[in-house]
Amino acid sequence: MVRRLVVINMLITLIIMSAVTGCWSRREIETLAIVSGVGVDLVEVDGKRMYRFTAQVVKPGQLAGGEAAGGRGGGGVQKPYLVSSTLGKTIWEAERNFTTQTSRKMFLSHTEVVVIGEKLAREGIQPVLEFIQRKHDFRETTLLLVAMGPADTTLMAAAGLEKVTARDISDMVVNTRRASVSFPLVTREAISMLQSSGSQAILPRVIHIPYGHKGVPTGLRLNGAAVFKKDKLVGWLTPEETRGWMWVTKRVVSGVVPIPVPGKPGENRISTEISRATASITPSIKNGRLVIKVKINEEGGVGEIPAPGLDPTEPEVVQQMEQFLAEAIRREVLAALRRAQEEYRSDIFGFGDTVHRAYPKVWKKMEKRWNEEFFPNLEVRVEVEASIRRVGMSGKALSPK
Amino acid sequence: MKKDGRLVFRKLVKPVKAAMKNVKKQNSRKKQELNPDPTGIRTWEQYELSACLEDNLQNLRAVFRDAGDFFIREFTIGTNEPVKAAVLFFEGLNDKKLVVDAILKPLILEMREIPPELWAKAPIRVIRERILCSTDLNELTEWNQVIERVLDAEVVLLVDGSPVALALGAKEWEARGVMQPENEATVRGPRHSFNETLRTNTALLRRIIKSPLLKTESLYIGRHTRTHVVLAYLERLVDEDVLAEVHRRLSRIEIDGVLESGYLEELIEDNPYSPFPTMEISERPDKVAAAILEGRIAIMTDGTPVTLIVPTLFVQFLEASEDYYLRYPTSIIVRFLRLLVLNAALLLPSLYVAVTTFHQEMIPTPLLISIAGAREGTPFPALVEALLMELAFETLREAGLRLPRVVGQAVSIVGALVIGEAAVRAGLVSSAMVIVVAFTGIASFALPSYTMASGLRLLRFPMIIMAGFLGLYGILLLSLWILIHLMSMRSFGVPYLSPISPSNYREVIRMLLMRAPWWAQTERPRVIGHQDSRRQVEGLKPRPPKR
Amino acid sequence: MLEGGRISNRQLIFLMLFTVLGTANMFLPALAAEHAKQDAWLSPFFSMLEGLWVVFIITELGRRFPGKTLIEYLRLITGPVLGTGLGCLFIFWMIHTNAIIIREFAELIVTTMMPETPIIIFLATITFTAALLVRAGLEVMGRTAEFLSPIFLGTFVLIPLLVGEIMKPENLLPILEKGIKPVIAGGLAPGGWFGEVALLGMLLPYLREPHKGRQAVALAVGVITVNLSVTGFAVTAVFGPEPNLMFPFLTLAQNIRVAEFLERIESLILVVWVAGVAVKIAVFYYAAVLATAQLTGVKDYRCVVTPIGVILTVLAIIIYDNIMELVNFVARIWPFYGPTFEWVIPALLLVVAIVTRKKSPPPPEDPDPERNVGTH
Amino acid sequence: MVLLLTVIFLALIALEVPKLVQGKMWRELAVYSALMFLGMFLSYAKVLRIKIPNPDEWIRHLYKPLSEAVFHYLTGK
Repeated sequence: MVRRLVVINMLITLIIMSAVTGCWSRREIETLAIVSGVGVDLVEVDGKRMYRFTAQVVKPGQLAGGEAAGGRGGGGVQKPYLVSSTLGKTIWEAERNFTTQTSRKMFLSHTEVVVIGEKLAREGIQPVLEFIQRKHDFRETTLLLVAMGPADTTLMAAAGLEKVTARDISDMVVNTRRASVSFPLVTREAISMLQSSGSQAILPRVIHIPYGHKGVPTGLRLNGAAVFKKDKLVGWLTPEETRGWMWVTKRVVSGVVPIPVPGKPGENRISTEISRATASITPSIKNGRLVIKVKINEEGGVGEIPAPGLDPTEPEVVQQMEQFLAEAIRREVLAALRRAQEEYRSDIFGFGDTVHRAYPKVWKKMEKRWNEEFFPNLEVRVEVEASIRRVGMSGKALSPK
Repeated sequence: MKKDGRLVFRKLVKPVKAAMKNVKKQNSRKKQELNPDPTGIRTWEQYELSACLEDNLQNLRAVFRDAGDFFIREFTIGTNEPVKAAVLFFEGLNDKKLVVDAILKPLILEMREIPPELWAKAPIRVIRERILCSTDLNELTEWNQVIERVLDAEVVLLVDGSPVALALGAKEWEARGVMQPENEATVRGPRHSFNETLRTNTALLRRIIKSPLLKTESLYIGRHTRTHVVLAYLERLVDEDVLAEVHRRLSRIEIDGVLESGYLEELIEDNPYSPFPTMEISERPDKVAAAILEGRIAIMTDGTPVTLIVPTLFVQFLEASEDYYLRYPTSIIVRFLRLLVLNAALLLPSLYVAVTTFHQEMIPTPLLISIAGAREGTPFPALVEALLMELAFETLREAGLRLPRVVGQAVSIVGALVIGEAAVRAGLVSSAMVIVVAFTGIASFALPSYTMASGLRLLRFPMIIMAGFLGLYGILLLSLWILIHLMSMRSFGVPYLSPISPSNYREVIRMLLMRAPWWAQTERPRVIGHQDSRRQVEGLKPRPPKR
Repeated sequence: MLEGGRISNRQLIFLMLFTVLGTANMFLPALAAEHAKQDAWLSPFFSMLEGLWVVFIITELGRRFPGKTLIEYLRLITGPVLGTGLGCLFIFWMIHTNAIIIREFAELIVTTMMPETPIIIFLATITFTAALLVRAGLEVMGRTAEFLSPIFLGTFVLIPLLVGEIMKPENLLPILEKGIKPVIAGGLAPGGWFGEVALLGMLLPYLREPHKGRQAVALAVGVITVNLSVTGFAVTAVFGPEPNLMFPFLTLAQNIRVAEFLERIESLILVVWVAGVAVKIAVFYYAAVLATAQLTGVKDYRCVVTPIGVILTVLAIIIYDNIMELVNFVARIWPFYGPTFEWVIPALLLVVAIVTRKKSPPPPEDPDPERNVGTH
Repeated sequence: MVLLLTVIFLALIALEVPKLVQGKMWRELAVYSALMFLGMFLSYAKVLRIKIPNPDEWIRHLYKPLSEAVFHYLTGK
């Protein structure tokens, strides 16, 4: 009985299917333009503000080194991707205008990075985040970056080790953890930073250096960060300051911190490698004054000692190195703090949130004027405890005789 | 049995009518009128044998006229007062030597030693008790019995002056010996399989289960074929309700002939519209014995090695008899593998279609790119491609199945390798689709039950179509419909999906997910063998000897 | 007896789980967070009270009128005329609520999975699936729920676990920042959902052990509470106190990233969820069908399945013009509309029954028809 | 669209009604027809864009004051 009903209903369904319309949400995989990276810029065209949507689309036939592609005699020298830009009054319109330039439907689900142009960032990134959040095919794990300069040139830069630039960038973002001068930030985090009144947004920065200059290598560079206030870009952090911020927000994974040589002041620096770092932020109110205590715990190892004969296993040397290390870290943190408090007046550290959690009533009074009044004058005590655990494969530093 | 017996002669009756009148004249004990029913179904049963040999033979010749293999050997029983007698049989169905040695020789040559007064009193009894050397002897008094026995390859002896016939079992005809099972091969385990002779099969079974509780009930089904069907089960273990249900369903069958157990299966199954089998089939005596030991019933049919086992649950189609012979850790892993395979055989192509045409975001980027690259330039949409490939695969399978074994292999090689490779190279189909379809095919072969695999194969096509129209949602819909269908199914009163649902978590683990080691299988599957649930004593787990 | 099948208490628990969770875990986190902010995970506990209250009322009525469904004792308590009128209202409520559920389901699928497909396809197919379940009878429904529940619950436990890595539990602080009132406000809409266990009134006579029905459903309410609370917790911990999302749970699933392979599994989760919704719709559908059959006195409830299915499908289309209206209704009106039928009227009935001392004798022990071969 | 709807309804009716008639279940048939007629009326009205009263509107109007009062008390909005 049920069986017969199923069969009849399937017939009915098929009739409806064929009668109502063709194929609805169906899209054949080969008719998709698989976008791997997106750049959004704000440009002026004929005096009008327009969004420029740049997409990097992979060409699967050239990328998939399979037989099917090879058999049909691929050119070989062609780039395996296409970068194309379109204009529109809104981002979505610009995205849709893409259809006027290419033969395939835009498919954004596999977008790995979204690069925001500097000009757009200064005007406000709310449209971009809104676009990403509302559109159902974007991943929430898409990485966000701010380009120094326009975003489209970043995507047009030649790919490095990977075949597609966007993939290159997204892998770089992950890889950069080993230096801790930049950090991966996914859309979800950016959105929650933006929505919180007690913390301001900060996005990693990407720089495209087309020409070499004074010994600086060319290519894409991933370091530093863009500081926002509300959703508007207010300035940049240098790589060191970025790490300073990362210490406080527990984002440091690894990296190299150079410290002076104990007992031998000079140009030479000992490298220490960060192996573990944690931090805690505790707000407290003493005598009606709000004080934030930041405590950073770091563990590291010695990487290279350019001081012949120095014995890193000697307790005094270790103690001194640890002191220097703590000082170096403290300096980075303070640099970041100073930038944020004095120059940008933007609470990128999320101190406001900690106050909110610990003193909800106090926070209620401060919330409105936090960034302008309270945060810049906030007393932040930074305590760093650094310890060196390992010295590597050798004992005393190599001494040529 | 008699009830069925009547049906035999529907077509024979007309030519016999004249002869019947004769019989009627002779038979004064029976007072009934000749059956006015022109089909005369009841005709034979009402009449008993005549005492006159001539009349009987005349009738028989009429009944079996134009049957060239029917033989009547008339002879004279060699007593002091010679009596006419005749043996009747179909040639080729009996052991001729036995007929000569066990019937003709003693009757013709050795009768003289019988005291005449004894002979005069009850000739048939003398023949039966003192002359014939045969283990299988029956007295017949009715016509229908005589005809039935002769047709069932027995030798019937008629003696003049006696209204009683003797039937001798001397069946022997050309038959296949007990060979290796062809469809259910195992690495470990017994190698013999049932063959077409029912007696051999029951003997094989009896050799495994040497218990007086093992019952082998006989039924005869089929108006013309009179196929011998045996219900084998263990008394006290079998569920009486199920047994009664099997009886009820078998007894209502009225059909011309039963050539294979498939006839019975379709006539007695619970859900005739379902693509899922509700009866397990096997040609392995050990598997059937195992089923019987679980309290299930085996329905064995003469003329085919394939035995039906009822009731059967869905999960039992995922078991092979070898599971219980191999060491249990291996079997457990194999069970999990089969669960995967079951899903793959049903869902893989449709999942591929759904994911590549609706949910591309689910595919990891590198895979997406390689699939997209492979599909570039192929002419068909994924849905059509999948359907075509599945059809091609089914064609190949069917071709390989029907051809002689040597050619069959060639077909699969040509089909799979050459055509597949060429199609991919020519850009007609994408290599990803070939992989998917090929794996699905292999997955469906990896299922131990061929009938279950065929059912799944059937459902694969609607599944692909649903996936092509509604993506994962379509797959889910159809799966739900199938699930609801399975949920409402029963196999001879036992819910088909038990123990999954209605659920018994311990049984799920024991029957579906795990194969418990033998020393832990202290109970039979609860849903079937609950009449006597203990299988063995506790504490059989081997231990090192205590010192 | 219109329904021959019997369900076990475990199956009842699962049916009730699906009845509430079917749509709740997709829509509720957003509704609760709207008012309760970071305390969204506390709101379900307030809704739970309402759920338990409903269970109490319904089972108390069930105790007074053993072997009778809501519709049957409705007429015993209030007399044939008023009883029939109230019965019609109840049927309307069941069908209307079911239409809302069907529409919610279809809107979610259209928004998140297949935006270009006409919504009628989803409305019709899911109604048909539910109709199959209803036709197959209560027993098959119970078994299907039993079968699907490990998958369903497993998925909804797994997701919060898989996003554990990106959770920030500090997002939940400070607790009760604005007092208890917003938390209660956040619990109002879920309360209406919890109250859907009122359908128990239609199922109670068909339990194998009706006297244990109260415990079973109370347990179900508890599990639902925990589930919703955990979901609320995970959503807040991941997205912060103001997740401006329509379907936070799905977005949560989007954020899962395990081993570079398990990504974007929200379609899979949707599929699992659809199976649950089908059961939910079937339970409502079944209640409406059974109620109609009992009110009109037909002998076989199967004859009303198709017409009610048609009405359900059409109603699901015509009641709302757009998803905003739907969300508004669910957030603002449902918390009061639902409980009217879930416990206000039943509570009044109970009071009337107690005052007028109406009771019905225990039904004759009917031999369990399913005590067939091997169902135990 | 109307045609499609008609086909579907005819199919549904053809599937169920004969059984009811055969079984002489007149009461069932009456209930079936009444409900089916309601369903068909609603669907044709929807397809032909005839305005039909929406029960949701009434419920909305009925409960709105209560809802506003309660939420105002609880959230101050």
